[in-house]
Amino acid sequence: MTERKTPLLDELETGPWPSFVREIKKSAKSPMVQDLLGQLERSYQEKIGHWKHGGLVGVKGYGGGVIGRYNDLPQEFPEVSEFHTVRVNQPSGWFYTSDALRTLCDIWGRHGSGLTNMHGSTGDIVFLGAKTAELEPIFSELTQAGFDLGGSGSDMRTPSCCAGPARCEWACYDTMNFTYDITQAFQDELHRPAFPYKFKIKAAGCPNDCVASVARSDLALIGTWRDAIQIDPAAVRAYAQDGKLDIQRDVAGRCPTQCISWDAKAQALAIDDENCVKCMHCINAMPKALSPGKDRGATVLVGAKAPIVEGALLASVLVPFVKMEAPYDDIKELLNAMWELWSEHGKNRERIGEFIQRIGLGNFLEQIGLDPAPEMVTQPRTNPYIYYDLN
Amino acid sequence: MTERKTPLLDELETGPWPSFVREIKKSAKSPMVQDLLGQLERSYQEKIGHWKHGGLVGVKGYGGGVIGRYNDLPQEFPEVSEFHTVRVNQPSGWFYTSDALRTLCDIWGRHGSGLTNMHGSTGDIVFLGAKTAELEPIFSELTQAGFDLGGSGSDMRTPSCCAGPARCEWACYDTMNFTYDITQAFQDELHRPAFPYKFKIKAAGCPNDCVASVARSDLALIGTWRDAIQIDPAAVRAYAQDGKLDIQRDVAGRCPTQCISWDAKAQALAIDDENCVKCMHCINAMPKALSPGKDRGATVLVGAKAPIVEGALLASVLVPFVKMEAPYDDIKELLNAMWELWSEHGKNRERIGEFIQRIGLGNFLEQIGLDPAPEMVTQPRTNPYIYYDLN
Amino acid sequence: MAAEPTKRKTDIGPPNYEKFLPPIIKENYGKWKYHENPRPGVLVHVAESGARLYTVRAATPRLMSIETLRLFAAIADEFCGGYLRFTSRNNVEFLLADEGRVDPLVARLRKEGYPVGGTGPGITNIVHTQGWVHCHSAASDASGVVKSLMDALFPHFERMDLPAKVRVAFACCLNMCGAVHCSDIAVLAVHRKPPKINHERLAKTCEIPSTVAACPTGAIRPATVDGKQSIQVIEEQCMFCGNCFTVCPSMTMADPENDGISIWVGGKVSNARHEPMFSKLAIPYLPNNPPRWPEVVDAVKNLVDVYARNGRPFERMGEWIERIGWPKFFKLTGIPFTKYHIDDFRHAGESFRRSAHVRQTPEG
Amino acid sequence: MAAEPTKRKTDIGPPNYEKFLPPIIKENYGKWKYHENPRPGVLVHVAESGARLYTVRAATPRLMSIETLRLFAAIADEFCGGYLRFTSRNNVEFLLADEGRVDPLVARLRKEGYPVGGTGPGITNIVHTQGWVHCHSAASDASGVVKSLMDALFPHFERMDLPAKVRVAFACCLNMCGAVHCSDIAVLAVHRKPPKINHERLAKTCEIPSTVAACPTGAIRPATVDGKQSIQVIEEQCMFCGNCFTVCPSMTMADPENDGISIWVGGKVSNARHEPMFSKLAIPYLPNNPPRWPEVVDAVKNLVDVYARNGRPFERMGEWIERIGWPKFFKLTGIPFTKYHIDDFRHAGESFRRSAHVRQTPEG
Ligand code: SRM
Ligand code: SRM
Ligand code: SRM
Ligand code: SRM
Ligand code: SF4
Ligand code: SF4
Ligand code: SF4
Ligand code: SF4
Ligand code: SF4
Ligand code: SF4
Ligand code: SF4
Ligand code: SF4
Repeated sequence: MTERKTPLLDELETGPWPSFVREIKKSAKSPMVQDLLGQLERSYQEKIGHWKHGGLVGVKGYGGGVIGRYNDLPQEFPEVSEFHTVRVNQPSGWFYTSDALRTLCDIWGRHGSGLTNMHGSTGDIVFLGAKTAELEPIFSELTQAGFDLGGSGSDMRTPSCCAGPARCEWACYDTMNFTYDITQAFQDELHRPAFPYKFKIKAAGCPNDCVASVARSDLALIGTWRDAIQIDPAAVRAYAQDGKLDIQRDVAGRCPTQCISWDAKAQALAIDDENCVKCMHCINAMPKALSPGKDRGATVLVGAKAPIVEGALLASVLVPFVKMEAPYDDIKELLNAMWELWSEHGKNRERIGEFIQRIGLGNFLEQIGLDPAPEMVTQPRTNPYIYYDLN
Repeated sequence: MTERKTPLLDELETGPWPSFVREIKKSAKSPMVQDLLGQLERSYQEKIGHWKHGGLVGVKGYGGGVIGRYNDLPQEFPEVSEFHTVRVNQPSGWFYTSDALRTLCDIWGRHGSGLTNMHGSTGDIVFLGAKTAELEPIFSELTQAGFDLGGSGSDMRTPSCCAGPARCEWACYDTMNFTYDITQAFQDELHRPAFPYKFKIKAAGCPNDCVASVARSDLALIGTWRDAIQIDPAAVRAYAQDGKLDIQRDVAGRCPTQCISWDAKAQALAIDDENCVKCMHCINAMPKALSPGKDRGATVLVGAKAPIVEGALLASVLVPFVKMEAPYDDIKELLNAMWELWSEHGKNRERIGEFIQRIGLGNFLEQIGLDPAPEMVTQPRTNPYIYYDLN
Repeated sequence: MAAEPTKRKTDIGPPNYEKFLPPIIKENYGKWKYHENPRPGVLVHVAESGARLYTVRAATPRLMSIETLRLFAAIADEFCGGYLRFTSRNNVEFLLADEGRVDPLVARLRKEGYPVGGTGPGITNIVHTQGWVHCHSAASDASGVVKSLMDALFPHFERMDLPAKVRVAFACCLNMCGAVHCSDIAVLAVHRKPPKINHERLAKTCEIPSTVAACPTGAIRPATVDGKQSIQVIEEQCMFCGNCFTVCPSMTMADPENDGISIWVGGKVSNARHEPMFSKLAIPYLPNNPPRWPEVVDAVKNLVDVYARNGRPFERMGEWIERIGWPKFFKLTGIPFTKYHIDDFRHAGESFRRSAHVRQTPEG
Repeated sequence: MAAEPTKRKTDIGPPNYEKFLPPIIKENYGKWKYHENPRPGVLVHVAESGARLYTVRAATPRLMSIETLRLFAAIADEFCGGYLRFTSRNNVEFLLADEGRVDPLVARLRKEGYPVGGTGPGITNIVHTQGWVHCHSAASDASGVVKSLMDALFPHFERMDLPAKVRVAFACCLNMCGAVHCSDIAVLAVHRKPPKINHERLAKTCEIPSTVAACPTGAIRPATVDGKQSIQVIEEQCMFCGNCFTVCPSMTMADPENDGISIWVGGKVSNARHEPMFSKLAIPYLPNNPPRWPEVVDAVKNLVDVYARNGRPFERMGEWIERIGWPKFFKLTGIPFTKYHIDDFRHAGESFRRSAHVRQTPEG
C-alpha cells in the first residue's frame, strides 16, 4: 500500500498546537486512514467535502448511537466508502483510568480506523470511521467491557456534566451522580428514538455553567442556592491587604444587581442576598473568601438549541429552585411529563424549546402541571393580546 | 325640552378633579347635548356604548378631518343620531390668544354641540358632535378664521410638537417652526389620504420627549447634540453646597452609561461625552449647572405605533443625527422617499414600522438611499440566516 | 350667522403660531437659560436676558364646553394679556411676565374648579380617549374612569411627593388611542369575548378579504353561512383585540358582562436614564363598575402607594421594578401572577428568563 | 480476537464514574474548599481536610489516534496512578496528589507535543466539529481552521494575559454542532448559494412534505419538474441555511467558490455578571483558504488584540463591547458595518435601537 502524498495537509503538522494531521498519520497503518488522508487532501485542494448521506446503520435493537457516513468517491477511496461514527457514552465528568482508556483503544484498534474524538460536542466518546460489518462486534465488545452506546437521532442524547463535586468547590449538587443516574434511568429513551426530535440534558454544578448547558441542552440543570452567600471575613481582609484585587471596582462594581457593599475602611464586604441573582462573579473573584450558601439545589431550564429551524434559543427557567437529591424523582417526573406532551403534540423536528414557544409557555406549564412564576420571565407581557379563558 | 335625569352621571360631578359631566351640562342648552347626556346615562346603566360605524362623511375635496359617528338608538336620542367629530389642526405647541380661542368657540357654538377636546391624543382641536349638514359651514368659517382641518384616515396625521424654544431651555431645534413648516408643506398628504395607513409626525425638542414621539409617531424627531454637555462649574458647586441633591448617588449614579465622575472634594463634575447617550438625566437634575451641547440637531426615529395589528412598536433610529434648519429639505426628502416606497409596497393598514420589519431594515435603507449604521441597532444580528447577495 | 365666504379656501393649514406667542416669549425665543419649579403647578423660565416667564398650569377634564374655553380666555385676558396654551397632557397653562399676578391667578383658577398642579415628581393629567362619550369601539368609558382616578390621586397632582413623575394613561380599547402602551400606569379597557357576527349584514357592510386580513392571529376564515357569503371565527384563536370590528361593523365586541379593565405598569417614554419602555401587565382584569369603578381606583392607588413607599428619587415606576425584580413587585403589591402574565404572542420567547439569574426565595 | 460474548448485553449504560476517581477525589468528594491557579494549566484544589489535588491541563487536537490515548494512559500511570480526565472543551487533565510530580509532568507533556495551559483569563481549546474529515454538510474544514487559529493564538493558551476568558468556537455549518452561538468569538462556516437540486434522485431519496417543512423561510415549494415529483426553491427567499439538505440529500449546498467563513463575537454562556448572550455578527464572510485560512486567522487575531488592549479585568468580550457600544467596536476593529449586520429574521425588530440613546460622533 503506497504512502499518500498530502502536501497541503502536511503544512498543518508544524506549529505549537498539537496537529490533527499528525494524529491521523499516527494511525496511518490502517488502510482506512490512508484513504481518509487521500480524500481529505483532495478536499483541501478542491475546497469541498466528499461525504454524503446514506442508509441508516446501527446495531441490533438500537435506533441511535451510530452515524452512517459514506463518501462520493468510492472508486478513488474505497476504504472510506463506509466510514461510520460510533458514539460511546462517556463516564460522568469524562473521568478515566488508564486501563479503561486502553480497553477502549484495544476494541477500536481491532475494529475501526483507530481515530477518535475525545470528545464529541455532546460529550460522547466518538469512534471515527467504522465499516458496517464491524458495528455489531464493536458493540458486543464494548458492552462486555462495561461501555454502551450514546444517543443519536430523535432520542434522549447522551447527558453530560461538569466535574462538579469531584473537582470543584462550587458544585451545588452532585452533577456526576445525577448524570449517571438519569442516563441509567432512561436507557430506553436513549437508545430507541421515539421523540419528535433530539433531547439533550446537561448538568452544571453552579451558574458558571462549565458545560454550556444554558446554550446547548433541552434540559439544563444549573446548580444554585437559596440562602446567603458564605463569607469568611478574615479571608476577605486577606484579599484586601494582598491588594491584587480592586474589591470595590472589580467585585462590588461588577455585581449585576449592585447588591454588594464594600466598606474599604473596615475591609468588610456585605451582600444583600435578597437581591443576589446567584451569578457567581464575586465568588469567582474571591474563591477563598466567598462560597455559595448552604441551602443548595438547582435551577431547571428548558429549551436551548442551535439555529435550525426557528432560530437559536437559550434555555429558559422552568423551575426556579429544586433540591437535587437521589433518586431525583421530581426531575424524572418532570421529564416524563414534558416528553409525553411534546411527543404527542410536537411537530417532526421541532425541538422542545420551539414547541413551548408555539403552544405558549403558560399552556405548557398548565399541561405539565407547574404553576406560573414571575421568575420564569424577565417581565410580564407587554402586548394586550390576552387569551382570556372564561369557561 | 325636558331636563334629562342622570343619577349615575351626577355622581361624577363631585370630587376635586374638574368634572366632564359638569362640562357637558354647561352646554346642555343644546338639544344635542341633552340627548348625549341621556345616551351616556344609558351606557352607564347598561355598561355598553351606543355608537356605531356609519358612512364616511367629510368636507368637499378632503378625505380626512372628520370622523363619522352615529348612534344605535336614533329613536330615543335623535339629536345624536349624527354626532361627528371635526378635527381642527392646532397651532404649534398649542399656543393661543384669548381671541383665537373665542373665535373657535363662536364657530363651534353656532354649528355644533359646543363640546370639545382640548386636545385630541394626536394633538388636534377636537369638535365633538356635529351633524352632517353643518360640516361645510363649519369648514368655511374655520378657513375664513385662518384655521384648517387636521388629519384622519390613511393620511399624514396632524403633526404636533412640544413647546420647545418657546418655553424650554433644552430645545435642541425649533420644534414649533419645524411643525408649522412641515404641516404647511404637506397639506395635500394631510387632507387627502393616499397612504397604506395613517402616518404620524411628532417633534420633541430634546430626549425628554414631552410629546411622547418615540411611542406615538411614525416619524419622531427628537432633539439632541453631538458635542460636549455644557457645564457651569460655579453652578455645580452651588448644587453641592445647597446639599438637597446627592450628586454622586442621584446624578452620577443614575447615568445609564456611568460616564459621569463626581469629585466630591473638588465639588467638580466631569463627563466622558464620548460615552454620553444624551439621555438628559444629569441635565434634568441640575438644570442650572448643565445644558445640552452647542452643536445641536435631532435624532430621527421611525415606526412607533399602538398594538394593532402586529403588536405595538417604539420608534427606532433612522438617522442618528441631523441638523434641523429651515426649510428642512433633508427631512422632506426623507419623508418623500419613505412614503413613495411604503405607498408602493406597503399592505393595506400596514403601518410603516410594520412594513420595515416585513421587508427588513437593511433593504428599507437601501431603497430610500441611507447607509446602514451601527447606531440603528442595539446589536448586530445573532442569527446566521443571512441573505448573501452575490449578484 | 357669519357671512358666507366669497371664495372657498382649502389647504391653508394651521395658523402661524407666532401670532399666539406673548411678547416675553417672542423676545426670549430659544434663549431660555434654566427653569425652576417653585411650587406645584408653577414654573419659572429664566432667559439669558434675565427675563422671567411664569407658567401656571391648571387641570382640565379635556372634554370641555366652549363656556369653559371662554372662561379661560377671560382669565387669560385678566391675568396675562390673553396668552395661554394647552399641554401635551391636556392641562391648560397661563403665561405671565408678572410674578405678582401668579398667586391671584392660582387662587382664581382653584375657585373656578380648575386646580393648579401637575408639575414635577407627582401625577399630572391622565391622557385618555373617547369611551362611551363618542366611540363605537369602547369597552368602557374613558372620562368616567379618569375622573374617578384623578379624584383619588388628586393629592399627588397638588403635591410633588413621589419619587418621580408617574404618567397614567387610559384607553378604552386595544387601539390604544391614549397610547397607553408606554405609561407608568396604563389603564386599558378590554373585551373578553369573540366578536358576535351578524351574518345578515356582513356581506353588505364588510369586505371579506380585508376582514380576514385584519386578524392578528389568523382566527378569521371566509365561510358561507346559510347560503350567505360571510366569515367564521375560530374562537380558540381569538384574543379579543377587536381589530375585525374596526374594519367590519358587523362583528361586534361589546359585552356588558365581560368587558372590563386591565392594568399595566412600568412603561416610560422619556430617554432620561433608562430607555423608553412598554408597560407590562399587572392586573389582567377588573370589572366595569360605573359610575366610579371602585376596583380600578383601589388597584391604581395601591400601585402608587407601594411605589411611593419603595421607589428612590428619580426612579420611574419601571426603573424601580427593574431594581427590585418582578417577583418582589408582585409580592409587595399583593397581585397574583398568572398564566396571563406570560407573553404568548409573536415574540413571546424574548421575554423568557434565559439565564440562571434568579432572586431565590429562602426556604419557609 | 476477543472471545464472542455468551449473551448479548444491551442497555447497560455508561460505566459508573466512581471506578475512575482517584483516591484523593473519593476521599474529598464534595468537600473542596477553594482552588488556586498558580500557573497556566495548573490548578490546585484544596479540600476541607487540607488535602491538595493538583490538576495539569494539556492541549489536545480532539481528533486523536488511539496511539495518543495510549500515550496519555502511560503518562497517567507514570505520574498519577493512572488517573486522568478530559474537559468540556476537549483538553486532557491529569490528576495528581503529589505536588512534586507537577513540574516533571508539565515538562513531559510539552516534550510530547501536548503543551500545558488553557486555564484562567486566556484562550483555551476551540470547541469544534467534523468538517471535511467526516461531515457531509461542512462548508469548510473544522480541524484545519482550528489548528491554524490555535497556532496563532497559542501565546494566550500558555499565558493568562487577557482581561477574561475568551471562548472561541468553530462550526462547519449552520447546524452549529460546536454550539458556537454563545461564544466570545465564533467562527462559522457558511454556504452562500441556494441548494442545487437533483430532480432525478429527489423523489426517490426525499420525503417532499418534510423537505418543504424544513425551510425556515418557506422558500421551498412542491413542484413537478419534467414529469417528476420534485420541489422548487424560490431563490430570493433562500438564506442558505442548508436545513433542506439535512433532510434531503438531493439538495446539495457545497460550493467551492462561494462557501466560506463568518465571524461572530460577544457571546457567553456563564451567568457570571452578565446573563448568557448570543454571539453577534462581526464579519459576514471570509474566503475558504486552506490549508491555513490566513484571512480568518488575521481577523480573529485582530479581534483578540483589540479586546486585549481595551477590555477591563473580568470583562468578557461581549461585556466590553456593551460598555463601549457597537459603533466604537466597529471603529476600533476597522470592520465595516453593512446591511448584513442588521437582523432581518423573525424577531429582527427586537434588535432595532428604539430610543434616542445614541453615542453621537462630534462633527469632523
Ligand atoms: C459529532 C458532532 C460534532 C462533533 O464533531 O462533535 C455532531 C455531528 C453532527 N450533527 Fe450535531 N453533532 C454534535 C453535537 C451537536 C451540538 C452540540 C451539543 O450537543 O452540545 C449541537 C448544538 C446544540 C443543539 O443540539 O442544538 C448540534 C446540532 C446539530 C443540528 C441542529 C439541531 C438544531 O435543532 O438546531 C443538526 C441537524 C439535525 O439535527 O438534523 C445536527 C446534525 C449533525 C449530523 C448528524 C449531520 C447530519 O445532518 O446528519 C452530524 C454528523 C457528523 C458526522 O459526520 O459525524 N447537529 N450537534 C457532535 C455529537 C458528538 C457527540 O455525540 O458527542
Ligand atoms: C380622537 C382620538 C382619541 C381621543 O380621544 O383623543 C382617536 C379616536 C379614534 N381612533 Fe385613534 N384616536 C386618537 C389618537 C390615537 C393615538 C394617539 C396618538 O395619535 O398619539 C393612537 C396610538 C398611536 C398610533 O397611531 O399608533 C391611536 C390609535 C388608533 C388605532 C390603532 C392604530 C394602530 O396602528 O395600532 C385605531 C384603529 C384604526 O386605525 O383603525 C384608531 C382608530 C380610532 C377611531 C377612528 C375608531 C375607529 O375605529 O374608527 C376613533 C374615533 C373615536 C371617535 O369616535 O371620535 N386609533 N389613535 C385621537 C385623535 C384625536 C386627534 O386627532 O388629536
Ligand atoms: C408642558 C409639557 C410639554 C408641552 O409642550 O406640553 C412639558 C414640560 C416640561 N417637561 Fe416634560 N412636559 C410635558 C410632557 C411630558 C411627557 C409626555 C407625556 O407625559 O405624555 C414626558 C414623557 C413622560 C414619560 O417619560 O413617560 C415628559 C418628560 C419629561 C422629563 C423626563 C422625566 C423622567 O425622568 O423620565 C423631564 C425632565 C424632568 O422632569 O426633570 C421633563 C421636563 C419638563 C420641563 C421641566 C421642561 C422645561 O424646562 O420647561 C417642563 C416642565 C416639567 C413639569 O411639568 O414638571 N419632561 N414631559 C408637557 C406637560 C404635560 C402635563 O400637562 O403635565
Ligand atoms: C474543566 C472545566 C469543567 C469540566 O468539567 O470540564 C472547567 C473548570 C473550571 N471552571 Fe469553567 N470549566 C470548563 C469549562 C467552562 C465553560 C464551558 C465552555 O467554555 O464551553 C464555561 C462557560 C464559558 C462561557 O461563559 O462562555 C466556563 C466558565 C467558567 C467561569 C465563568 C467565567 C466568566 O467570567 O464568565 C468560571 C469562573 C472563573 O473563571 O473565575 C469558571 C471556573 C472554573 C474553575 C475555576 C472551577 C473550579 O473551581 O474548579 C475550573 C478551572 C477554571 C479554569 O479552567 O480556568 N468556569 N468554564 C472546563 C474546562 C474547559 C477547558 O478545557 O478549558
Ligand atoms: S459549573 Fe460550577 S461546579 Fe461545575 S465545574 Fe464549573 S464552576 Fe465548578
Ligand atoms: S453572586 Fe453575583 S449577584 Fe450575587 S452578590 Fe455575587 S456578584 Fe452579586
Ligand atoms: S421635549 Fe425637551 S425641549 Fe421639549 S419641552 Fe420637553 S424638555 Fe423641553
Ligand atoms: S445625559 Fe445621560 S448619559 Fe449623558 S452624561 Fe448625562 S446622565 Fe449620562
Ligand atoms: S381607544 Fe378604542 S374605543 Fe377608545 S377612542 Fe380609541 S378606538 Fe375608540
Ligand atoms: S377580535 Fe381580534 S383576534 Fe378575535 S377575531 Fe377579531 S381580529 Fe381576530
Ligand atoms: S456543524 Fe454542520 S457540518 Fe459540522 S459537523 Fe455539525 S452538521 Fe456537520
Ligand atoms: S437552504 Fe435553507 S433557506 Fe435555502 S431552501 Fe434550503 S432550507 Fe430553505
